[in-house]
Amino acid sequence: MWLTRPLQERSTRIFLGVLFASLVIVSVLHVFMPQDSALHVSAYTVTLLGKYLCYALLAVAVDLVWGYLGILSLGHGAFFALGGYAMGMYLMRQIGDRGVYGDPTLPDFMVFLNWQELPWYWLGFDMPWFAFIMVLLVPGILALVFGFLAFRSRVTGVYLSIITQALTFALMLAFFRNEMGLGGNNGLTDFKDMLGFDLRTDATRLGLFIATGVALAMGYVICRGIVTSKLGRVSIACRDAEARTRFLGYRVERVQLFVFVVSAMLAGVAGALYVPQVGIINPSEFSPLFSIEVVVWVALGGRATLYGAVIGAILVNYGKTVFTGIMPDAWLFALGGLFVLVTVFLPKGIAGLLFKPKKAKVADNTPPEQEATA
Amino acid sequence: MSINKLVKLGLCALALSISFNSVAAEDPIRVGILHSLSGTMAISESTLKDTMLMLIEKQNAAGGVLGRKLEPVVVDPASNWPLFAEKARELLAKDKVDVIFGNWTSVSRKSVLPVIEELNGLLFYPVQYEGEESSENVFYTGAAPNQQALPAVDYLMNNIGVERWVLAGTDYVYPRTTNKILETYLKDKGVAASDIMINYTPFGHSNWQAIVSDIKAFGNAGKKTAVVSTINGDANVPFYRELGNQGIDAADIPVIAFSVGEQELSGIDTGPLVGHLAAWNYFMSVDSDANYDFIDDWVAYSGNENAVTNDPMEAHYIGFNMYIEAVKKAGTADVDAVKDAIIGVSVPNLTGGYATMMPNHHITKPVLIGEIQDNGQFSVVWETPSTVAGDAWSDFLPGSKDLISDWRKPLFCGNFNVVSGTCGGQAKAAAQ
Amino acid sequence: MGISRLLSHLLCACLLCYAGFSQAQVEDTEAQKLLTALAESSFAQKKAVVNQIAESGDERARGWLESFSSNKLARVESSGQFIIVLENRGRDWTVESALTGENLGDMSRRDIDTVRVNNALRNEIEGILSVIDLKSPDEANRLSAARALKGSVEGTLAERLPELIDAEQSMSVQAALTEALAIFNVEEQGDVAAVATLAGSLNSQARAALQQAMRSDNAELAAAATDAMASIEQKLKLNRAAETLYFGLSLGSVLMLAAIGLAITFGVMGVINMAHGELIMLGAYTTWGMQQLLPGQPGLALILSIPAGFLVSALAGIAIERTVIQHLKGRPLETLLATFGVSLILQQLVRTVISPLNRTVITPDWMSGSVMINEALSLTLNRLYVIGFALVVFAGLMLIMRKTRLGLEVRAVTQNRAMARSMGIKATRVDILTFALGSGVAGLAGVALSQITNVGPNLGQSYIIDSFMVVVFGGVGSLWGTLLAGMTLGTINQLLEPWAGAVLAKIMVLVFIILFIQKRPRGLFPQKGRAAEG
Amino acid sequence: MSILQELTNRDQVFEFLTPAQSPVDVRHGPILYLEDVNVSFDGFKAINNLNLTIDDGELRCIIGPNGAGKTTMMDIITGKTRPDTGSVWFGSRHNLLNLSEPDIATLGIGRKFQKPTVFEALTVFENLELAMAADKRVFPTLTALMKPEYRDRIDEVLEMIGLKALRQALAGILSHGQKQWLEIGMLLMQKPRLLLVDEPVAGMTEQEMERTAELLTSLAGKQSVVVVEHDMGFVRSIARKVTVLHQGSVLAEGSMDQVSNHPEVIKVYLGEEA
Repeated sequence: MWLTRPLQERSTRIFLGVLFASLVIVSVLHVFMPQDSALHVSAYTVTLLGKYLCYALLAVAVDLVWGYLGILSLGHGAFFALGGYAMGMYLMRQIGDRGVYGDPTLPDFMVFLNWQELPWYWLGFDMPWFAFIMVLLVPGILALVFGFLAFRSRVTGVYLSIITQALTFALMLAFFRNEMGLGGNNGLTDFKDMLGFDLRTDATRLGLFIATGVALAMGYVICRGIVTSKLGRVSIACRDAEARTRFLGYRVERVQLFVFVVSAMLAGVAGALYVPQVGIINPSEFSPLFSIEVVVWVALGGRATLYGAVIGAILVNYGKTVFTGIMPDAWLFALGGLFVLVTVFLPKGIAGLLFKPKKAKVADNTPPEQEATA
Repeated sequence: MSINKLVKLGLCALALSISFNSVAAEDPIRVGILHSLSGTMAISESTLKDTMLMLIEKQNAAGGVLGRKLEPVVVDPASNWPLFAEKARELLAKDKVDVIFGNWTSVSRKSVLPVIEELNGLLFYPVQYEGEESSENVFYTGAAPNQQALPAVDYLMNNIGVERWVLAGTDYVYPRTTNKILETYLKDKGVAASDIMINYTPFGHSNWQAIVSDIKAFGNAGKKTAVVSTINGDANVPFYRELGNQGIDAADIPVIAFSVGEQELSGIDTGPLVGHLAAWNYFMSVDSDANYDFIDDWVAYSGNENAVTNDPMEAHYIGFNMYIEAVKKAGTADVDAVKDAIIGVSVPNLTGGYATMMPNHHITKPVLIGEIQDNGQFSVVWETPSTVAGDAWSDFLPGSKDLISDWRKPLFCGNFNVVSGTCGGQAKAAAQ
Repeated sequence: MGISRLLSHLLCACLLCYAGFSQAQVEDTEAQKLLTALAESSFAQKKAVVNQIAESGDERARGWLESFSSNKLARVESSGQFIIVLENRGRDWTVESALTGENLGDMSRRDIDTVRVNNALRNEIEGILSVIDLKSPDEANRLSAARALKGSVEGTLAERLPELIDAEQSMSVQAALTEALAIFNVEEQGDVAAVATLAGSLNSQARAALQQAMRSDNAELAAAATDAMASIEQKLKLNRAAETLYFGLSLGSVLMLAAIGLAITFGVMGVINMAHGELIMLGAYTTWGMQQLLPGQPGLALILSIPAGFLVSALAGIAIERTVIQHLKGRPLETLLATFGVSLILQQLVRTVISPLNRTVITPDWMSGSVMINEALSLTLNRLYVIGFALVVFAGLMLIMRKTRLGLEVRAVTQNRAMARSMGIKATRVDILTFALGSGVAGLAGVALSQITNVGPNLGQSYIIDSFMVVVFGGVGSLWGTLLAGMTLGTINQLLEPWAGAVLAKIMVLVFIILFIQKRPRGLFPQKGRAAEG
Repeated sequence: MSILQELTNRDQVFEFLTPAQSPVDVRHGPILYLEDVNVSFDGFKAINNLNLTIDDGELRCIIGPNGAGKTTMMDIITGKTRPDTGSVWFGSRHNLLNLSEPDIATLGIGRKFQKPTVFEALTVFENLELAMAADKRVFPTLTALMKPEYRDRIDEVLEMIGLKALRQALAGILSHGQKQWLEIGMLLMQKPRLLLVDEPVAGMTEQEMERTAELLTSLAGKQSVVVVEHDMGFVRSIARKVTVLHQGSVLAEGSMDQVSNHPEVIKVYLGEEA
């Protein structure tokens, strides 16, 4: 079975091991260490780590399409944000009459811009199951439609990158409009609770953190599963010699579409977990710059090695947290410099430092039964 | 296996390094400064950071407060709204600051609000805003709509005789709300719907040709017309340029702006703009010694002979002094004590009067109307006879006309509904 | 307006002034009294005082009124002496005495009370001065004065207008005055004959007058006014259409200008230069720098900054090419990431080195304002220049590409790098030059944009995406494509804007591009070559 | 398509049945049939009223000077290029002009490019695995498992193309000749009814050529093979029937000897050499 195959791989086992280990460590340090102890992990840190893990999942999704399919999507921020909005809408409905105006159905921003009733697309979002399905469907369907058009007409390379950018840019403008009924520039915020848990308690935070960790693990395994399956090898084939793959009888556009949609859904999940932890979702998540940044995380960690994406995402964002604190005026230099140096001098990223690239490739792409000989 | 080690190390390092420096120094009063130093908002916010540093320096030179020095903690939320929330949490949870001065945009305020309330911090918010908010932990030293928009419209109506109105704004919550309020207000004053034109544009909109020519056409209907502009930041330069070039002159169609101050003007060639208006609670050109001293300090601090001051800077000036007074009054920097102490505190503002903190956490301000001059300054042409108290909930929005806010015991409610006599959602939320 | 009341005095007074006579000196105590009144009375009363000053016939009156209306008339707090402020920037102002005109050097702002003025008074003064100007020997003055009179004529003036009209030599001034009179007649007298004069006039006051006439109970007048309006509406529609087209073209030329540099680097070298926007920004800042170097001559500075902007950006481009891009040969997508990093650095560099604030770039007089085709249609000068500039730049690039050795080599490299190499073309050299060229053009775009929008650290960001859209829509590496794409997108945008609103229009354009790319994945003018392989 | 797979599995068992059973209807003899095909690239006529018939199981060599339209012809057959006019039939049932590249490939037309293209990031084994005839839709591919019989099949081909030792090497590191072989191997894995082989021996040593010759001739009969080649020696060694293309249309056709004595051909070739 393609999903269980990765579990027999060494790299995956190590990855999952490290991930769950750190989940446990953090939780323990958070719960059992006394507040004043140097080893205590504060709720602030837990949320921070949770955020990193969301980004990591997003990065994995991007690496899946860029690393293994050769599609450089500059629009994955859009799928991330859509997932986030779906979750955000659920959380808004959960506020109920605890908004400042005490209106049982309408969110605050609708009340003071005097909307009369809830727009149709808000219906159903008071039911968690519906919202959670939407978290997958909305980005999935967008990716399906967009991908179908793009891949069918064989838009590739730079062109694809740029129209994905156009896509997310258009969405950003659209969501900025207050007529959209999604909070405009302010977006959705001031969430109270989720599935009955108060979002402002540390316990909930820890829970979300762990949930994110698990989601990341699952996302990673799914991607690994695809990558190590024959389909994974086909997508590499599409990446390197599209025409050849066609002459072998594969429908390249369908392969691309499938992987693209899966990736979009993963991004959506990442967004959905991101929102309750940072407490706000607004159109700036659609900003093309964000999407590009995500790609850079992947490049930094190492393209076409999924764990590389995770490392990249965590390192860059950790760096951001530190630098914006200690050198506010200069951190953009650091970030920009990092991007340049990595792409120019470190094409294989950090993962490339860890392994000799060739070995990494073989290890990545051989089906398990050749593992021994690899 | 090497990833194994690396990642483990990485994660531990991360966990530790964050938790280690979360040991806060006790002695000085720590003042968090939460203004974007990079990204799109840096334009406006970075000067506010410097203003705060200047004020703190001055206060320390004067011996601090309660014998304790003040220690600024600067972070950069980089014009990224979720990052604002994260940084606010960092300031309160990690750096253990006693008070935060910060934010500019509404969205950034909305994003930090839950954090401030959860961790029971203090936030002084220095920018004119849309109102419709009152938090136990936030003090609004900028203007509420009734301290800027409404008097401005009155001025145009009564002193200029404007009958036809263009409400042009950037498409976000502040202009939306302000324009909603103005629309109702104007209609109450008997302005016909056909005499009101509302237009929204995206952030940083640069192609104003069509809109300006529409305004021109709208203004050519024979009635005296004015533009009430809630256009934000970067979009203003091309807007005014276009106005100038299409020959819309303040004499025919005056534009009154709520978001254009000295600082914005410093980036515009004001030649063609002479006579256009702005409504603020402070202008650099105000003729008062307090103001002249403040300008001298600012010029000295920034080392730039032509450095300009503006309304949000005054707001910080007032907010900071109020905080100091409150701390003195309470005899401690403890948040709850300061929160109670600060209500009713009065400090001098820069326009020669006094600002008082109201029970709804808004302050009293004079409203000034200024005309743009060719030297990038405003000359005050009108001001309210006395100061106006900020109104958290507008009387011109159906949702909020019955709401009042009073953070004194026993009422202690941010949105008390005078009709139903109940305290709205916030208290329930707090009760949860 | 008090115009009428004054008119007689004024006309003779000015006749005298212009004739060069100096009239009986008014005692300065008199002047002091007037000015004090001006300084101390409320805005309402000031109006009267202004008129007194005008009537006083004092030859300094004009100077006073002008400096008063431009906020330059002030009083020394301590001595109560009246002064005219010559330079009012900074904390110390240079002033001269209002009465004697002697220069009093610098004075601290603290000691100066400016005499407050507002728009109403400005109007008043403008009116008064314009009446004076009706007698000015300079035709331009008379014309503007006459135009200003439209809709602000009053009884007494109306009586005198006919003789003024006869006395007037210039046709245009005459026409303007006649129209002004006609407006008055229609509004006040309900004079049907006058309606004929207004028929076809595009002046807004005239329209207002006619609309009022249409509502009048005098059937004949109403009828006449109605057909007059009808003809006007027709004209207006046409003008409106022409205007929209102009807007479209000017937006288009801006887009084209911003994108065409990209079309070169992107098309020829397949480099996705995310720092392109920042190169534009550098061009704009160069303009600002130039104006700082040449204070007082914004025009000259602007012209000089055309070559300067090109150079600066071109050099920056070369630096980028040498340090970053040359290491990324044949990895177009990686160049995107690296140059993105570069753009971040450049932005922050400008923020820290220059300032996070926008910089003022002055528009020279010959570029500000607009050319009036007719009273309903006037083309803004700055954009007119930008359109022209864009076309010149385009033509220039065309020449370089078609007629020069470099162009030949560039095209050769685009078609087939290896082949070009083997024919002894130094591909690297070509790369450097091409990138420098593209960057330089970006710099030119910056110079132009400095006349339209903000000069600030975010300037680049706001154009980079549009630029990419234009290039992709036009077909990578095809200059004609870029030109056409820019213009098309610009016009579409402007056509949509009136009924869709600015935001929706932009969104629609983006969606349109996305769909278009599905139909023609290689853009309007597809091109074979490295970039085309993506 | 699963039917096809079943059939292709079946014809592994009794090969003599395949012609009758195959979906490709070759009862009327020809397996490939081009009629009055015209293609022009902005003005230049690459293919000019080309008529060509390949019989089932035939081994056909196509020669012709550069620009004769050999590669373009292959592009048309495999669906890469659409002709302006004319008709192209695979057997007497399938009109190739209505089919996409993957369809044509799955119908049983395999193609080897002039410049050998293999998946360099994948191992030799994986290259063959991907080429293997199987259900090539997305989900079956995702869940596909490496069955022993597949591996045997792959090993068998590896044996044929003499890359057994390199099965785990990345295709990227193979020599030019080896890549040619690998690509031919991939063709074999596809089990096509018709192989289009573009310059198979370019950059091969003498003995490599011989082996290629053997391989191709051994294929003929079971499958139809069309070889485009410049190397006259090689053509002579395998050719039964030769077609000479010139300026996009057939100049001459027949046995090597007939063709090489054909005056036109001599003019075209020798005329150039002289």
